[in-house]
Amino acid sequence: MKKVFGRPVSLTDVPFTYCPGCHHGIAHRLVAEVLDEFGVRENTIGVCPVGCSVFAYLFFNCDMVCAAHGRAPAIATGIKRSRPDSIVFTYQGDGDLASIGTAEIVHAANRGENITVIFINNAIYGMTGGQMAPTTLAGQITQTSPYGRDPKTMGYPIRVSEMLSTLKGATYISRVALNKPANIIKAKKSIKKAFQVQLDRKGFSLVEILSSCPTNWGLSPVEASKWVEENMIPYYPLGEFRVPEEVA
Amino acid sequence: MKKVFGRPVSLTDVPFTYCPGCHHGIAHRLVAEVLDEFGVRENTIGVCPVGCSVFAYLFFNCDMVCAAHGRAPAIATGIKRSRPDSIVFTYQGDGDLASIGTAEIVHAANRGENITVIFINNAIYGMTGGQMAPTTLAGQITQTSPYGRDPKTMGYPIRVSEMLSTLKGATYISRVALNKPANIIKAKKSIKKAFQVQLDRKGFSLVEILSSCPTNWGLSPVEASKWVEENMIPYYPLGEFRVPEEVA
Amino acid sequence: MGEKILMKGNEAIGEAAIRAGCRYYFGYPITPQSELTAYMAKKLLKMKNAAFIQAESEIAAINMVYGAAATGVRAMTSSSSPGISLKQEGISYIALAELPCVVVNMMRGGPGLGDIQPSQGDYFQATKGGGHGDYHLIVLAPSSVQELVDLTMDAFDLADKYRNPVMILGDGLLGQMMEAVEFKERPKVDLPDKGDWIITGCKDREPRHIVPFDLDPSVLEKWNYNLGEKYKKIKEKEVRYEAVNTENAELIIVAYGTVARIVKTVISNAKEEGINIGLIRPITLFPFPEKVINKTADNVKKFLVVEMSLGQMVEDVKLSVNGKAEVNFYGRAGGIIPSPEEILKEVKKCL
Amino acid sequence: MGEKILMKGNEAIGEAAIRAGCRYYFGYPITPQSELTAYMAKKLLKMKNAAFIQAESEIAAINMVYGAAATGVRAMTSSSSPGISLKQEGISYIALAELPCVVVNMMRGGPGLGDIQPSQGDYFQATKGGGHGDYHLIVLAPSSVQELVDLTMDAFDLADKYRNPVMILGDGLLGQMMEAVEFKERPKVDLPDKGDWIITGCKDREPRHIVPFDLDPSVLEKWNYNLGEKYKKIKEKEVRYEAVNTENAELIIVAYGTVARIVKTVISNAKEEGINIGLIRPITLFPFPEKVINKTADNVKKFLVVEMSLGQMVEDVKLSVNGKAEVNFYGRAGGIIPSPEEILKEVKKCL
Amino acid sequence: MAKIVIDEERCKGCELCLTACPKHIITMSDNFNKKGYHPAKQINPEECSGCAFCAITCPDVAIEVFK
Amino acid sequence: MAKIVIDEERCKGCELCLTACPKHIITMSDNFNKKGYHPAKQINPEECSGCAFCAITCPDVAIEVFK
Amino acid sequence: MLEEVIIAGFGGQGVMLIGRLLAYAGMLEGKNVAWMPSYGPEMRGGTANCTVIISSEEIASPVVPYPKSIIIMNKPSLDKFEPKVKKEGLIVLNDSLIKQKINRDDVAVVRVSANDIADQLGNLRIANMVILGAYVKKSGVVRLETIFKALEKALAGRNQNLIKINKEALKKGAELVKE
Amino acid sequence: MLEEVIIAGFGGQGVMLIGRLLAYAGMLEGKNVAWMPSYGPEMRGGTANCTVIISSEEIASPVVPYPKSIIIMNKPSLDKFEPKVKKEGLIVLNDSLIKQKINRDDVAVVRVSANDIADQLGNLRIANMVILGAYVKKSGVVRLETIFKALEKALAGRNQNLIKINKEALKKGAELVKE
Ligand SMILES: Cc1ncc(C[n+]2csc(CCOP(=O)(O)OP(=O)(O)O)c2C)c(N)n1
Ligand SMILES: Cc1ncc(C[n+]2csc(CCOP(=O)(O)OP(=O)(O)O)c2C)c(N)n1
Ligand code: SF4
Ligand code: SF4
Ligand code: SF4
Ligand code: SF4
Ligand code: SF4
Ligand code: SF4
Ligand SMILES: [Mg+2]
Ligand SMILES: [Mg+2]
Repeated sequence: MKKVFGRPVSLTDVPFTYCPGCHHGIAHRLVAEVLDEFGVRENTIGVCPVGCSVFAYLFFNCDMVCAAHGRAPAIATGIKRSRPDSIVFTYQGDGDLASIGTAEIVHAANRGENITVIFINNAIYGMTGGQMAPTTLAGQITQTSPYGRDPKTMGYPIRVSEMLSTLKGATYISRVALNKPANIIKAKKSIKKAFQVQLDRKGFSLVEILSSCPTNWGLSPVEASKWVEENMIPYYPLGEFRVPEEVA
Repeated sequence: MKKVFGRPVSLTDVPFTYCPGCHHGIAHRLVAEVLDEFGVRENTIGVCPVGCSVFAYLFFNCDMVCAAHGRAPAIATGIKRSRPDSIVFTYQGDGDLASIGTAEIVHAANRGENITVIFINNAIYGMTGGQMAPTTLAGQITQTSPYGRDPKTMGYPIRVSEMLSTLKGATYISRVALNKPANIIKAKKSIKKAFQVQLDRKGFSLVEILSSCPTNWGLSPVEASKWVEENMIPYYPLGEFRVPEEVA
Repeated sequence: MGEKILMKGNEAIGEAAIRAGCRYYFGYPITPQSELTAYMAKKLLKMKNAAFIQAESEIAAINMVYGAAATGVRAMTSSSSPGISLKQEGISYIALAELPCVVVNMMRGGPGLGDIQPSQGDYFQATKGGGHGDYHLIVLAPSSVQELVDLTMDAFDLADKYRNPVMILGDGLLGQMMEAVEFKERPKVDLPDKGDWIITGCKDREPRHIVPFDLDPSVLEKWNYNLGEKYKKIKEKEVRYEAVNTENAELIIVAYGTVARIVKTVISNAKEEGINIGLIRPITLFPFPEKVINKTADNVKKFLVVEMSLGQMVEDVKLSVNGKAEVNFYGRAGGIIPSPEEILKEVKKCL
Repeated sequence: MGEKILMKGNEAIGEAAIRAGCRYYFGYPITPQSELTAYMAKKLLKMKNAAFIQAESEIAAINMVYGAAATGVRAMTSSSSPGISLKQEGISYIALAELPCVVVNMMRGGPGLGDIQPSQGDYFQATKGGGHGDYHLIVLAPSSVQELVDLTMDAFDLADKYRNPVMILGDGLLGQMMEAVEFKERPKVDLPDKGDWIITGCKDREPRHIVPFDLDPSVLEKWNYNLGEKYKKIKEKEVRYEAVNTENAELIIVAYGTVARIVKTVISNAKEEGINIGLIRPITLFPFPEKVINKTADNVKKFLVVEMSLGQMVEDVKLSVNGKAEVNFYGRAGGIIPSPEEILKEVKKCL
Repeated sequence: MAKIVIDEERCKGCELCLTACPKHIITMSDNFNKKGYHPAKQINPEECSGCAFCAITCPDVAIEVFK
Repeated sequence: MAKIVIDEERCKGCELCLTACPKHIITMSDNFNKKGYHPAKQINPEECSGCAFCAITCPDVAIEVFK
Repeated sequence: MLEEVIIAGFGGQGVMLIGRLLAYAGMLEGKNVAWMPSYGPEMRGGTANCTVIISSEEIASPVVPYPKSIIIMNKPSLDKFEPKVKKEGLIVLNDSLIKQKINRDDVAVVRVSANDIADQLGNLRIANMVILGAYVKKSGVVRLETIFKALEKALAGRNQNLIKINKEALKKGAELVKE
Repeated sequence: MLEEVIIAGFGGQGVMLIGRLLAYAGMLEGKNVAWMPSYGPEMRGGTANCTVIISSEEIASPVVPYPKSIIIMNKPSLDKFEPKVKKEGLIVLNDSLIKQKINRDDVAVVRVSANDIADQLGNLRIANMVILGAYVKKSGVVRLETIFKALEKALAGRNQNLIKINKEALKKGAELVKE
């Protein structure tokens, strides 16, 4: 018998600090597998955000920089412009990317920065204990929407992929989920395409990953995965929003 | 004979400080006419940006606040939330709104803030002497794109109205131009609709106004108006992008 | 009122603000002050003529405060160190616009992302002006949950009185700890009427402008001088401090906030060892209690400044002492709270 | 080289940076420094292995610098007062991450939007830390276009030597004026190799991290102490100042940048009236030339600090003098440049 | 019957009204105004239809129309 | 023939593998691991198809699959 | 009087809550009180602790490096805090989860099978109340009745049954401590 | 030697350029020079001015409240700067646009019909060169040939004709000044 599934080399041995059942771990592994498969780990520079994945530098087995909250795309831009041959990716949460970092992601996408963005949409601020994210669903209860998100005063959840897809510089944009094996397999393919776009120097790529936060949703991991299916996917349709011809 | 066209009451007597032929003046007048027609001047609070129209407070005959660069939507939000019965508008340039103020405009729109945004897209930073704006056309020469805007490294010009139209909270979004009488008449109608939306408490409204900057484009006013027609309108299609049913 | 309630510092600030009439809160979550944001959400979202917004960023939040304050309402924002850095431009605008508002900074270890433990590393930023230009905040430094309550209420009054932004400079420990607090009946204070400057729509009057710029430098200079006059008045009238055991002390410790509490333990521990030391605790960091320190330096020849930083307030102490006495410093950094034991050791070194 | 060129200050900084090997510039336009941004666009967009980006904001710009500096290249950003306020969070991150880079602030009148005339109102922000936490920039204060050139080049060396952000603190006047400059052949300086910390991909080595935080406060404290040690070394080794006519002077003016130039006119005007005054011009504002001022105060009993602000550097002068001499202050605010005449009048008042 | 009145001192000589007028009855004056611009002036006023195209195009609100 | 190996110390007892396994042959152990979680364990290993659904679903990369 | 106690355990074991109850009770009895949590993401999965100070004087330093008492719900917490207890101090620990011996002979030790008792009472989540009951009885720092009052306040509006079972647990814990 | 001159006019009249040429020429002749513009949005439509200092010593203050000379291209600038010229100073003004009398009798005045001459030369935009020529001749602060050199540098790569016509204008201006 030979090993058909194991830990990718692009992950360190350090156990994840994420809560039990948190999809951050799955997302990490998929990115690491893709780095392995392209053989680019030693030429990769990752940028971690401020959020639960601020510790990602402990887990990814490559050079990593930690960004100020929301600014990962700007930092990645600085890195990529000075090292255009390196593979550069950011890993960002929905507070980080879609709230405080709105300007940075919009303009990195618009400039067509040749970087890859892994965007974890878990409809909440995980790290700070469960406040409303721009992607929090209507009616969802959080620390800062204690009576449920009221779209009238707090806005509707932002569909980031759709918004960024209006920008010409965004070459590859897709939305995936991690709530069940079939979706995880699709997510991996999408992440791979995103990095392929970068390797081909075709411009900006982003994969929005619908992800769970059992802890702050107040659900068990299994319930949380179900919640992704039943509540998030209907509002956030999965699929590819922008695809360059050759990758499609 | 009676006066069929004159200075609206919602403009002060102060002569505009804008350059000869600059469309900012037309935009000012249209907004003022709409305020007159709705009879809301005395209940209106305007927010001027940093940009050539930083002096708008001298021209609009109503209460005005000057914002920090890009933050007018946040300031307008603070005003509107504490005075929901006042009419609140911002007046912003493309550097102000689409560059440094990206996060603020996206989230004000997404929250469906019940304010009206007058967005002057003149494809340049006027005030600071002609640097590239996010809306500068491909190939356009500016102080910071001295060899022409190269979309590969500087991105394509952002179509703000299209981007914001992906947000559910944005109730009314349109793009108009001021380069000839027919367009000016349409622009006025559109601005009126935008304020109507606010009066009806239906949420966020924005009118993107294609506008000239003869000075920094290095063109005569007449040439500049032509440039709007020949270069801007083809890239920035005029029309309504989001319309609430009742206003449509 | 009068009843004691056990409350977390962060929540106590929120409750105090609401009781002080603040109905407009704009903030962005950050540890260790998030409970304040959550508290305001819970309360204000249920009130009429009130607004709670989780802003898209600290920058948006301070600018929402700017807008709300311009209309005359009591408005507040809060954050912790990195978030406060982001507010500097906005604060500078508000200072020149002379809008009253309250900004809370529950400091954490820095610089950078730092950590989330209590710190006093933002003293310079708060007192000298982290933003650009000549301006000052009124800076209040509570050292207990009760004082968080009292000073938060005072903050709104001071802000209105001087049309100046006021900062509550606390730290993670004060924000996170619970103590019994009382929301006392407060004497009515006479505050200037806002009716002649607020932005409300120009019905029955000339239009007004809140415009924190003037391209004519001679006008801008005049505004600056006016601000300078205001700060002078604040320095004359609003200095607050607590003096403990300063008579006949061999050495005076100067400390504020959390550290000052610890120093009180040090004083009694020292007394047990026969060492007589005192404490001057600035309650207002701007205006700084310069005079009392200067006067004390006539009698006491040794000062020890203790801070949870590498040494920031120590400069103001030195400026106050002006060479008349020895000023020593002991600091812990990055979120470490000094223990009474180590401070006492430091005291002995100085003696 | 060696040839004299007539250049605007802003452009001279750009040219000096490029000659110092800076190929990565990230900025956002603002008066009165926009010519620098435009210059970098003109030059860098034509160079290989170089990048010019007009960032979406000052915040994005400083973070692009952060990213580029992490890879070991020489990177720079520039702005003027309000824009520099927006960079404070980023600067604080860079300081803890110990990344070398250069930040230019061509100060204008503040606070708020202020105006666009020359000012020195950001001294506190630059020297005390406008961002959160305990950190310091190395702050260089040129007072001529030639010095803009020389100090810009030095700035990159100092940044690399200490792995510390360096700020060029100029003002609108220096940025806008033209003077003849020479780009001198510079002696090679020995700078530490960056090979052991930069982020380049982990080929043939262990992965590296640039992570400006550690949630364990004892680790973060250690980092802070290391920074403290570094600043101490900088204070010992890198102080620069110019002393003019300090021997036998009745009074010493302390002034930097644009004001120091004007003071030189004052000195000769005073001499004509038989008044003998001197000038100490700090060239490094951090580290501040504390020792020379302290020593001078042994002989000269009167100091006058002149600033284009309401009084900021005056605090550092007082701290240096430490009570040994009288320290007076004269300041103009909001973008007004003091004239030689009014300064001389002030001098006479002090005598 | 229609009439326009151009405020010469507000006019900045941009010529936009000139191009806007369907009757081609606006031209530029040879005189300078106080700001140093050649202001617009109407010729053949009897041809004016009062359509106000000139006025709505004027960035400086320098034209009034009477009908 | 297929086999999985669960690293009990990495496991956080989230039960996601349990719901992912099409053969329903993963269950939770009664024991605690060092972190205080009940780790997953396989039952009826002979039924395992080696499909790796469990492994790709595990957020803590605690499962290896052999075939 | 001055009591300084640290209460420590796993994230979900309710150590913060019993700390708050204790502080609340102290307040109800007219004492000065302070409650100080450890905080931050380390809570996640890891251990949590809080400090409670009850004093008849003004409370100066809220930071207690060397507590008089500790209430310990899991093993890692014992390892961390055992060496720090003051001489003649008190250790109350959860015997259900901590089997190891106490190495100190200068402190009083109370072992409470909190989980087991809670289990018997039908709700594992009230193990914290059991141990609090024991501590209160042993230390005498506040009266058990005051804790009840605090509990009623804290759970006001909740299910009456919940309050009842919590009181039950507190009592059970107290009873375990020999007079 | 020390010359401090302010050059002022409308936005498009090229006052900044002749200031730079003058400074450049000063530098070519081995002097210390400084050129200092007024700046900001007031330029738009309004007036613009710059200060040029040429000195054999190090230049201290670059701010010149009371210039020795002024070159004035329009009326508002004259109103602004006439009172500030030092005693025994020099006013060179554009006679084509400024009809008013000079009220000072303690300064030298040169009136140049710069626009008219430029018009005659076929290019209204070189009125600035005409007036610069007159100023250089009158003040003697640099030689006209050095200005030519500066001009060649400044317009290097441009149309030779342009350089020629500019020189023409400079000469014409110089010729107007009686020895
Ligand atoms: C400037 C600044 N503001 C706020 C914070 C506090 N903060 C840390 S993480 C975070 C949000 C985390 O949410 P998200 O980005 O969705 O990531 P998640 O934890 O959900 O993966 C916030 C607000 C900060 N560190 N810096
Ligand atoms: C924080 C900050 N950054 C930069 C500036 C400088 N600035 C003033 S206006 C402006 C841009 C103006 O362009 P735009 O918004 O397009 O308005 P326009 O003048 O074209 O109407 C800039 C960058 C500033 N005042 N504040
Ligand atoms: S808080 Fe939420 S997002 Fe963060 S690690 Fe836990 S489950 Fe994951
Ligand atoms: S610079 Fe451009 S936008 Fe500004 S006033 Fe002049 S023409 Fe208008
Ligand atoms: S009103 Fe119409 S016809 Fe008359 S001048 Fe104006 S544009 Fe021409
Ligand atoms: S459009 Fe107005 S400003 Fe322009 S030329 Fe006509 S009247 Fe004058
Ligand atoms: S490999 Fe497939 S069948 Fe085997 S345990 Fe895992 S999920 Fe079940
Ligand atoms: S999915 Fe992984 S962590 Fe979760 S129970 Fe299964 S083996 Fe354990
Ligand atoms: Mg999230
Ligand atoms: Mg613009």
